[in-house]
Amino acid sequence: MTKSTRISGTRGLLLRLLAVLAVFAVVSAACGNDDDDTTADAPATQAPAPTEPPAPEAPAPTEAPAPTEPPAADEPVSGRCGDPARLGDSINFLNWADYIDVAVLDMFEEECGVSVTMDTHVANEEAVAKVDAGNSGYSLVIVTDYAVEIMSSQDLLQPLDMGEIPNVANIDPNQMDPYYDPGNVYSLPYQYSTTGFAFDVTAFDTPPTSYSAIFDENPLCGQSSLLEDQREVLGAALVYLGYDWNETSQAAHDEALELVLDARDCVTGFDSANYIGNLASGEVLAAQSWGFAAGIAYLDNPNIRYIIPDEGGTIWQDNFLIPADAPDPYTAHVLINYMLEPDIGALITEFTIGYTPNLLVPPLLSDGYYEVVSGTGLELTDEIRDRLVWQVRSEEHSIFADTWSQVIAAG
Amino acid sequence: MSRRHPGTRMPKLAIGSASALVYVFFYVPVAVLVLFSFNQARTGGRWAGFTTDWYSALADNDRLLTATWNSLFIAIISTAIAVVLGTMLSLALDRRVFRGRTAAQQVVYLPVIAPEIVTGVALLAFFSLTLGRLNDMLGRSAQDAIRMGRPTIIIAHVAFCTAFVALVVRASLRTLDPSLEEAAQDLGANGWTTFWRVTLPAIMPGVLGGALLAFTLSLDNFVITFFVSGPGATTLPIEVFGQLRRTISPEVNAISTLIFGASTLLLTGALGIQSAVSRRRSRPDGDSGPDGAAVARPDAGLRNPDAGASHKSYPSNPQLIGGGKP
Amino acid sequence: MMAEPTAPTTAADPSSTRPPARRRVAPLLAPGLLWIAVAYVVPGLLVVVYSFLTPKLGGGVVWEATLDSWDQIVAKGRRSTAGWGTVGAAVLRGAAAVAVASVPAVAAARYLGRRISASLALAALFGGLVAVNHLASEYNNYTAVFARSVVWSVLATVICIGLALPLAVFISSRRSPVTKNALLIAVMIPFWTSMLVRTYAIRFLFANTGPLNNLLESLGLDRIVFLNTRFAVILGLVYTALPFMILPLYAATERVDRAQMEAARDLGARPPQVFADVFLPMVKPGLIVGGVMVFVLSVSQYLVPTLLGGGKTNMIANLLELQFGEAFNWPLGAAIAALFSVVTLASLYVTVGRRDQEQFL
Amino acid sequence: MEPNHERGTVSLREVTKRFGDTLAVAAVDLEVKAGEFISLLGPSGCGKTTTLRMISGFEHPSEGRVFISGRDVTDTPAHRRTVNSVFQSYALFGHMTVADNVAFGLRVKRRDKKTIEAKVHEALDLVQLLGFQSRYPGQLSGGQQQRVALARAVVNEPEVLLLDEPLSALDLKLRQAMRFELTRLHGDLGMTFVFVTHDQTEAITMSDRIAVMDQGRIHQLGTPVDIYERPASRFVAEFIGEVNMLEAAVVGGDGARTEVLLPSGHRLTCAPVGADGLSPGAPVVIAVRPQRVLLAPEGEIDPGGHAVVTGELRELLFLGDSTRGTVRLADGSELVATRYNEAGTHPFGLLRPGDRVDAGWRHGAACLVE
Repeated sequence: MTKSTRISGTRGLLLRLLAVLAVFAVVSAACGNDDDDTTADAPATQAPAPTEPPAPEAPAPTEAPAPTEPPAADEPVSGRCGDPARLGDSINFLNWADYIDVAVLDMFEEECGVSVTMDTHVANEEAVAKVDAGNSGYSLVIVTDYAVEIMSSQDLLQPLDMGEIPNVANIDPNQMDPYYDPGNVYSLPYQYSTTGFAFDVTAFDTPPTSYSAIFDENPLCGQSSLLEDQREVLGAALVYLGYDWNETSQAAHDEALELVLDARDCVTGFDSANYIGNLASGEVLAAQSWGFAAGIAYLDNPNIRYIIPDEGGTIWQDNFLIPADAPDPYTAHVLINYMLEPDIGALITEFTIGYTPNLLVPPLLSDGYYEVVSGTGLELTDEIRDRLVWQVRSEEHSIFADTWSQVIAAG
Repeated sequence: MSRRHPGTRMPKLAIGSASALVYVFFYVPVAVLVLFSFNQARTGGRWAGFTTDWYSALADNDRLLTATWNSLFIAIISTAIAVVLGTMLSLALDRRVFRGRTAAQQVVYLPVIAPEIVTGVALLAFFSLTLGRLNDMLGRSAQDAIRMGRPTIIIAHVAFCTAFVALVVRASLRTLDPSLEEAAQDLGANGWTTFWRVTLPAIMPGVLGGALLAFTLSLDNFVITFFVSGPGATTLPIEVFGQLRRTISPEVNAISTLIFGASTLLLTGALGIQSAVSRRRSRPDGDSGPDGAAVARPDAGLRNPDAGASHKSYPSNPQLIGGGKP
Repeated sequence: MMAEPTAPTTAADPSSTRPPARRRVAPLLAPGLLWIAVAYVVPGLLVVVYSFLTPKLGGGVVWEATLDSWDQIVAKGRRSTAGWGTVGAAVLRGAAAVAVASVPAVAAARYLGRRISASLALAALFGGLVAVNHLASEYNNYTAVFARSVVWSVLATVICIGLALPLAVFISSRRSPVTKNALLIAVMIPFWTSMLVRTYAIRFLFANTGPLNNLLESLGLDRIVFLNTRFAVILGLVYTALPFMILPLYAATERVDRAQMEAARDLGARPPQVFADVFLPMVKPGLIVGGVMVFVLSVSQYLVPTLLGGGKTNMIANLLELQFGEAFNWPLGAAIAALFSVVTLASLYVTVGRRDQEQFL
Repeated sequence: MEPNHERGTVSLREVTKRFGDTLAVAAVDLEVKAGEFISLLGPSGCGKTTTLRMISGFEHPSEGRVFISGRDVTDTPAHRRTVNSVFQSYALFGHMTVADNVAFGLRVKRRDKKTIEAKVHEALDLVQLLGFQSRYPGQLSGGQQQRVALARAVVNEPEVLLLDEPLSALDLKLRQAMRFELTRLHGDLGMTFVFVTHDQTEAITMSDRIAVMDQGRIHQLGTPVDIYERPASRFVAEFIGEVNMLEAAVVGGDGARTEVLLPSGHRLTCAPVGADGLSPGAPVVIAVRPQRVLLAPEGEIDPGGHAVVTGELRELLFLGDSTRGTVRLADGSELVATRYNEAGTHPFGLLRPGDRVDAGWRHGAACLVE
């Protein structure tokens, strides 16, 4: 009797510890099971989620991929999966956060038997730093234009073998041969979009057409935001002041700094993360914005409009890259080619609400997509294109960081 | 000066309500996220009706589940290692006399006082430097190179978890009667036996408290993890941070609610067991307090009024959270 | 019998140390110590080394020694829009704050029957903080961010003490150990759900269009901007760090000898006097440990200013993030980090003091 | 000298213990006989606990050797020594029941279950705690805990039982009762007890021999009677019981007696100091227990058989079982005398404060070298 008491006494303590572990074991077992189940039905259920229609009259953009789906599932692997003998079992993929319909990855896995582990980054610099650190393990990386230039200048990339990417023929020549990668040696376009100005049309008597709505006479103090991005904010300030978007002179930056610091008191914040939801919920009525983001906000709030201000905006393009030390470059080529397939491209663009560089995609996009684009004012006309510039980044642009650190220091 | 004892009730009331306020402060955000996990609206803000859809969606959300599993896996492994290392450290620092003890102490508590972001950055620099050299040395190719990921995250987490465990365990070691261990040795137990049968059970509350703290810290760490993670090692905080670009998906609220529910159940269960144990080990009203006054017992020889007084300074009361401090 | 030194605290004469104890230290100590050294000391030294190297576009460093980063920090200190006028204004504001603070301080001192000079010192400290804060908001350089981070963290620490004290007293005055543990666990549980998610919930609660402001409006009051303000950031700091104050403070409160407080009452001390002269000194170790943890946690916070400060109210970590991220200037980041660590550790060392440090460690 | 190999003896040879710069025990020599009850008596910090801990093995002597039953155990760790201790704080294992506490030592030595059960039963019987087996220490009173600690130690049948102020945490009544209990146990078990205490009454009532320690040294080792009646030093005299100390100077004497002169002018005779007396003029102290001092009106004490001094009675203090009189001598020093009260009579006759009195004691009171 004595003995049993003693043992249960100690066991009480042990039990507590074991109980902790047990529950986690259960949770983890549950995860494991789910892993097995998902692949089958994921594409169908996953796709609609992020672009759920906010109002009944807006046709769900997500219905579009449906027609392309059956062939994806049933077709022989042939053209879309490359050479099975050289294809790896798995691939590590580094992408922007929330920048692809994960159904695409599941489809690729099912169709070609390659499981894709996708990690996400929230800044180009983060991706560059990871690849730069060496042996990042990623075979495919997506970053924005200027980051391509930086990475190629640091010998971090390997040239793409266009022979393995027949779908390169589908790409819009306008989006090829960019300044950051002449001749597309290292990169191919994934999606592109612009940076401009988004606002709730009901908040303005006359919709704004200039950055003055933020920098000079902000009518929506406390209800407007700027991006948390040194280049976009200072660039906008610079063009508003009449300088070039990529201006690096100290004098221009001093002026721009003053302008931004003045504007700072009126905007609710420098925000690249929450403003989409804020625009949708009405927390913010005007915001410097990425084009695709305005479209996403539009899904929840059809009063959102997007403009490229008269002074100009930026055009930017995200790109496929293969790091020089990629573990499996061949599979990466196959995956790039796969994502350049028209049906896949459509899935991606439906999700991101960016612009597709793939000439075969536009006919496949849903009415819902076009409704969002036209409703928000995202159409990319030649007139607008003329006002767009590319962001350039080199050593002397470190002045942007210096100026920006003053903005950070200000409050 | 006249004595004044009015309002003895007043501070009590004030203390009670202030405490209630703190709990409200802690739980209102939790309540909000639980509520959102049942909200039909995808973007928060307005209530669009009750749904459990997000929980079924969660079952299909591989990314989120993988991230959750990664977080738990890393937290469990890190906590397990940290508990062992931290307890050993606290024993060494508290029970041994050696040259350089102060210096060792300062190193051990460095993670407690080192700014997180500096640590993250330093570790990134350190790992990218050493892993590169290591791969060169081992002649690893790009395919099978050693790279950042779960192991590096665990290395980092173990380091700071160890420090916190050492801190908490040392606190309970300090309140431990040193003659308890001597008694065991005196009765013929060697170092091992003494540790397993006497010291460890006695400091178990501290060890568990340290483990709890370590687990919490590891599970919720963002900054350091962010810098040292690698392919396939996305943890829940990192995944959620990525999602913030758009809006936190209701599935995140759902998994958070599940974690919240599970931990509540778990700890409540532990509490139940603990209360059963402590009830068995001591008289109903407390085994340590001054109010543990002796009840007349069927005592053959000597009866005495001093119960409780003698062991008061070394309570054996199994307190789950030993607190962070001597 | 305790006078007999049974456990000498300093490294003793080798001949008097028991050989077995000596032998067993290394295996106990080495694994943990090495682990922490590898993860903290070595990378920490690396940061110092990096601060003397050349930045590389794309992150990382070029292994060429230079003093540029340190130069830049000094230069940024000089390139400021504030002048002597600002310093004067800061002094004036500080003086005004001293004057305002000393009235209640002196009153409190008289009431408590304590020395007035101590209260005046406190008031002066408050004034100094106000002045520093003024400088911080006016000076447009790294110093400002440093000063601001420190001031806010001190504020968060003070608020945490204010919130944690009643809670610690409340918990430790429960009679049943089970209730105590239940209350303590209730403090921990929210922290098992991701802090990001909870912070997001806070954002929702405090949004301009959120429930709190809706409530204000329905009460006929004006909406208040909470988010992206200092208020929100400090609130976030408190929310994040509060448990780290509660736990050690509770541990200390638990050990308070109630008889001593009763004795003090019996000797005629008023409750506030008992609190200040008997209770506070007894829980001082807990306050120190909690204070150190809250301060360090707060001063290096990245998520809180990012999520609740909205880029408008930044702390040191944001500056670091800029250099290690967008700016691709690791050496400058490393220099800021090194300076920051030195400032943090030094301020801890100064404020906590040698004796209390021993208690902390 | 060969150490005594009899089971239960303890020998300390020139044992010294330093902690840093502090000298805790200074070259102590001590021979404890088998079966003896020996007390180490002294004030806080005198080194007695350290001495005990060197016997139990928790401290390693800086110099010197420790022998138990004739074996040199200086380098033997505590858990291999055949001694057991009762700790001041009892050091009961809070997470174990009473029975498990008592069985701990036997379990560690891997005795078989039956033996353990029988011995635990026996030990608990010995300390009158049968029926408490499944309690936890937290559920016991202080006295009961004390007895569990005793049972836990004696159940291992140690060669020597070491007790470190085991009674100090108990209240007065319980302490007195436990004294008898310990004496009884010592008688029953017949093992060597080394008992550390700062309480002279405990030491005197329980011990066969007492070692009085101060500042790391043993000042006197002897039977309680020796220690009480013939203190070897001023420290011992003052530490054990109440004592009058009178400064004096040697004026003569031989091997049998010593003549001294008090500052008050009185000449007295006391027991000899040392082997061959002292040279005249050497300062000495006379130690006289108050209860040996007679008080009588001036001139009434026979100076033949007694040493007599004269002074003024300052006060009489009724103490319940006794009365205490204080006499001031001519040089201002004071002398205390106590008498047991007997029913109906005044212990000091008709003496009243203010009276001139003789204070005297039989020749042979202790003379001490200063």
